[in-house]
Amino acid sequence: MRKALIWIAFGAALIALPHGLSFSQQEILVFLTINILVVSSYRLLTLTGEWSLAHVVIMGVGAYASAMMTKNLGVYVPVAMLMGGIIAALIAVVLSFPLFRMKGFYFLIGSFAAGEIIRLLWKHFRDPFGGAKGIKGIDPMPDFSIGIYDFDFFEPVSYFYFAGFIVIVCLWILWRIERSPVGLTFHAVHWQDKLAEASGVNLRAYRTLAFAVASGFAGIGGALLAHYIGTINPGSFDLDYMVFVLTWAIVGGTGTFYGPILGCVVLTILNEVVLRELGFEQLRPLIYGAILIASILFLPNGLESIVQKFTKRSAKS
Amino acid sequence: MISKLRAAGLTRRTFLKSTAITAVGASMPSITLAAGEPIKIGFLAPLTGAVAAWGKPGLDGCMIWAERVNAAGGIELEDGKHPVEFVSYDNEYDPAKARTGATKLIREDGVSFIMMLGGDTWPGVQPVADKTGMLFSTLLPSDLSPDSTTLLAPAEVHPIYLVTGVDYLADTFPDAKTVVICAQDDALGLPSVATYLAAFEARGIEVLEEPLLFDPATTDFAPIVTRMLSSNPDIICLDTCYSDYVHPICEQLFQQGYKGKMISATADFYDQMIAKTSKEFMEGFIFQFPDFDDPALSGDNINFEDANGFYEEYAKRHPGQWGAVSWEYASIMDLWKAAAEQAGSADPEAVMEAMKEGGTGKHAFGDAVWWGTELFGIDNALVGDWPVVVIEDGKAVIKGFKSIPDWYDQHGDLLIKHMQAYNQMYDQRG
Amino acid sequence: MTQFLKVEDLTMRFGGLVAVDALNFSVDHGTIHGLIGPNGAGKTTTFNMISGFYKPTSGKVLLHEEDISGLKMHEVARRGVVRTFQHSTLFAELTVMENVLIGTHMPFRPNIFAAIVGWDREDREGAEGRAREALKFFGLSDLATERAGDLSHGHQRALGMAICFASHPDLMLLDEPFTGMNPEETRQMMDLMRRLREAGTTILLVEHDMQAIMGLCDRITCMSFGKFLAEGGPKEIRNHPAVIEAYLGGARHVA
Amino acid sequence: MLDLLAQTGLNAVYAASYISLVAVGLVLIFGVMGVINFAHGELFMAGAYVVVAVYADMHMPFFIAVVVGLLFVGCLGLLMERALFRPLRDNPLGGLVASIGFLMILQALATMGFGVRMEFIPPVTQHVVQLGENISIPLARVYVIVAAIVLLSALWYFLKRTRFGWALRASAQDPQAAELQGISIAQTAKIAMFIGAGLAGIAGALTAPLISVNPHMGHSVIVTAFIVIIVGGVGSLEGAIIASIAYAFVHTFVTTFYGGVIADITGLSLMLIVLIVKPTGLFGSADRA
Repeated sequence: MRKALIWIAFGAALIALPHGLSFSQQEILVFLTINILVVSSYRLLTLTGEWSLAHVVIMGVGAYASAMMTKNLGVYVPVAMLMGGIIAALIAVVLSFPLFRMKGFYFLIGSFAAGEIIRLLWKHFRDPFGGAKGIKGIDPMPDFSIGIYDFDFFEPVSYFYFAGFIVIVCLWILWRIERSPVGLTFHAVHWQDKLAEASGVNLRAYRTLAFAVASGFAGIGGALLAHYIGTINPGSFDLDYMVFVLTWAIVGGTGTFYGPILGCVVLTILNEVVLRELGFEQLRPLIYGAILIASILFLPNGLESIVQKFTKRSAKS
Repeated sequence: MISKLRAAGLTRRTFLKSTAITAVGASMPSITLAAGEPIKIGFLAPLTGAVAAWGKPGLDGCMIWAERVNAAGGIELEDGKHPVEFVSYDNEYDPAKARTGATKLIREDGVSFIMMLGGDTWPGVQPVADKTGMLFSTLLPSDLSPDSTTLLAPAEVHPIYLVTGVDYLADTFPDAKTVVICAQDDALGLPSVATYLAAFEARGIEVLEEPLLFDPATTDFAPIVTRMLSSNPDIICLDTCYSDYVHPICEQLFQQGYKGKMISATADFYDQMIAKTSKEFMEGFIFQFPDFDDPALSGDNINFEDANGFYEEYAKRHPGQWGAVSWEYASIMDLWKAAAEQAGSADPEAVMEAMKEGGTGKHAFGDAVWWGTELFGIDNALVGDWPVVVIEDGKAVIKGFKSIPDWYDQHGDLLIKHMQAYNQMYDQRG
Repeated sequence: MTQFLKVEDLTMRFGGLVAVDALNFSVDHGTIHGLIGPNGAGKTTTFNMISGFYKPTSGKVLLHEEDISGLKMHEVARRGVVRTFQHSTLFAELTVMENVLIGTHMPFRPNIFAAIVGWDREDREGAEGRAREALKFFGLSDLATERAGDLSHGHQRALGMAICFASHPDLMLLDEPFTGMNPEETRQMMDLMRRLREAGTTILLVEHDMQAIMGLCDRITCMSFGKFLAEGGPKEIRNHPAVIEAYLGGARHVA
Repeated sequence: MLDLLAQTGLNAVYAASYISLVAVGLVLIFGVMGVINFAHGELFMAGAYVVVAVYADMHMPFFIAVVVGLLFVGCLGLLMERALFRPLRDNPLGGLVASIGFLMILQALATMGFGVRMEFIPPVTQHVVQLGENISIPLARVYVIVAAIVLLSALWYFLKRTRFGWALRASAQDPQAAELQGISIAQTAKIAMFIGAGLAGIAGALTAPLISVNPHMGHSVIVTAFIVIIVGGVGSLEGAIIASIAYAFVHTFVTTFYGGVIADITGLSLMLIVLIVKPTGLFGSADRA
């Protein structure tokens, strides 16, 4: 009962949230919502112990697939988004054949190379990928009305509700997976792959499963982004973006489900709102870099460790 | 709430006003400027990151422009004089951040006009422009399309002005009959390649090889230069490259013993190129961007306000930083100021109307026409004469102004043919 | 009756070194079978080949006459041959219960779609039941919520076996299960193994503790320098001249 | 055609020289510190900016600027070791994030100190060595090649023939075993960071007059270096050098004959193929992966 109330209050707060923000902050909120899905799906991949540098490119695969489907085939946008996710997952399965021959650092760099190849292919083939300019004029989500609320997807508030709903469904699925025997097996693969294998776990299959599922959700995130801003190009999914996802995850901490989300929210607000408001527009990279270093030095277990300390203390008292 | 208003049949113009009213704590757009209140102009370009060189120097130029205008009393509207103020937003050359920035500048800062670099960032801003009716400018006319009526390309008509350089080359050196082109493989390089191909074809100059495209991440240009020289061209065409590439390519050409002609869109910091090669080697280098201390720019045909003085001031404050973007944003402001004063208002719609009145406009390099329907699907590019600049005795000299529309009237079909081959026509760029 | 497990001419070379050389022996169903030999005899290598950890250079491992050599470890496990590891190889970061739940992977194979929509309740309950059974069997029920890495050494060994047991193996391969145990713990562990045998599980173990081996095993295979040396009941092996020679010789070398 | 092949070969030798300097430094740091130094490209950039400051702005001799570049960037390496990697020794991902933070700071400092535009560096020499009618190499590039050979030979001697080198190699192979043998890990870490960073710095300093110096120049360098050390095998210095040469030749020849973008795709594909065939790189061993 109390739990239900908390969830209702949380939902109401989310619905009210954009109305307390300025217009540009609403825009940032939309991108933040999408990035939460990207960084959470990234965490699922890291559960099996592998850190990929291809995640953002695979998100781009979903974006390109969804954009091209709506543009060239006239597929209804939400269907195209789902298909974008599925195609991203399929590409991940294909990539897993070479990539999962590697582990650790090799996997990290191998995944980077695979991602760069995909990006160069986008650049090189002007037909159908649009080359370096990418794809423009991507169909927006068609407006609709649910009686009490008219969705106008140009407005960040509307898109926030739409994307927020999808992201929450995706997060719920990710949470269910993590809390299931499948999630437990991911942990097992991470901590003692040999023992897991001796218990009958097909390591390759589980690594591939985590990679594919994570990629699928990243693909949906990419599609959400593409249909909002209406344009994507190979530069939208470059190493810089990947570095941001990586730092959100690590600064937030990957021990808990909420750690990466926390990292994403805190660092985005710092970088996009606080530093800009304070007038450090052109100094932002410097300060952001310093914040990264400070947080990793003084909070080696991530921002989540603060929350854990706090909840433990309140549990004791 | 806003979406309901839209559903009730809101037009673009009233939309802008109504959102401004609903914006909590956001100041009103300058349409209803109080007397003496500053007019705000948005500057939405990369200020950090790898493309910052295309934004930051322009903002520096705008600051000088604003000081000069404000010192002279500001901009004269119906209700008196207003000072002008630039509000910048660093879009990091990212379409999503550009969208956020455009929203902030329009709905929160209440700017009357937004200048952008364009390119990758424009498509992200386009929906915002369409909905709000805000007036935008870009440096890259390839952003223009019939879908966006409020986007103007009033300064640089890249890449079409490149034809003037080729014309000059063919007129002056009729013996140069073969050319090799190299270009960076991106949104800047490709339309430029198509234009050069058309210009060379128009003058019967043979292009010896497929244009050599290189990735913008290239650091060592020796292999590309070796390849270019292997076919022994009379002319080397450097297309439109960032100066980060123009310099090392020229240096390599020099070191690998090239002796022929060179033509390029830009030669920013050409004094450094001379220092890295030799005066003799760079002699006769053709490009399109004059130094603003050039006496030809004090002529009566030039509309850029006190070009020589502007250059002097810029060189004093930012020594060694002068380049094409330094003046382009400022020249757009000249145009905007004239239009706003004519309209007596900073209202985007009124300014645009005044600017485009009669289909002609005062481009920095002389009176010009609003043009571009065939290439861009809309006549929002201000096209007229463009200077051909040649390095003579270590100094850039304007060798004359040539008309772009005249060239197009003769060879337009060639340009369209090559643009289509590179997927660069407005109806292909989707 | 077909042979339960049969090893035929099994050979493993590491570079120029022959670790196991044309080894032959067989294990009968429902027995406790020991594999002994002096240090470096190739016992663990043999183990690793049977369990699929190594791929043999040549030779076969036949399970019910099916050649399982060269299969991956999980494929071997799915045929009912489950191993433990030397030392305390556990999921140290997870709880004891979670450790054993991973052991139930094979009987209650997780399904990601069922897990998301919640149609796997029966399986989850079944797995939990089996895990409790395994914990109870090895006397770990009270420790279910502890972190595995925090357990005592003896408990860790027991947990390793519980993980193995939870998967309903036909054949348990135990790698030095008594190492580091005190006599009391060893005695308890031997009891557990006898109970496993009564329940129908076949056990093949590698062990140094001669007393435990002799008291526990139905049959013993002795190896030396990678080769088959002798096979028989505990008594025969104890008195086999070649075995005595091997151990004494080995001892001399060591000394 | 023969001339073109020979000229392209010379271009490749130059590319191999500076790539191998960067890659060897990266391998050394990874080997001893166990962290992926994402800021390595920015150390290269820092070396180039030292030349801008010392040689172009202060008009000191180029040779001095290069030495200052080596020392300054080496000291940056020491700073990274002391302030970032030592406190984060048990946290390789933390080291990665810290190096990303350091990269951002270096880029921002370069922008603040020198502006976003590319920098001008007067040519050190304009002499061109003519080897044939159409075959030539600028003397400045010969300097880079010679410097690379000398430095890498010196490094090889240092690693194989001196006690420090022995300690360094031992701790790269197995830090714990090295510590047991009385090798001070802190000491070797400092030496490795100084040398590794210094090599990147001197590569940046040497090539500065030949390439475009701007705050973001490190990006393409680090990407190339990653490819090279993966192909060579992460722990292996010899592998890094051989892979640098192989990559430089493949990339240069494909650029000349097929184009730059194809060359990039070829380089990355080659790397993936190497990893598929031998997942630890050509000269790598599995244990440090």
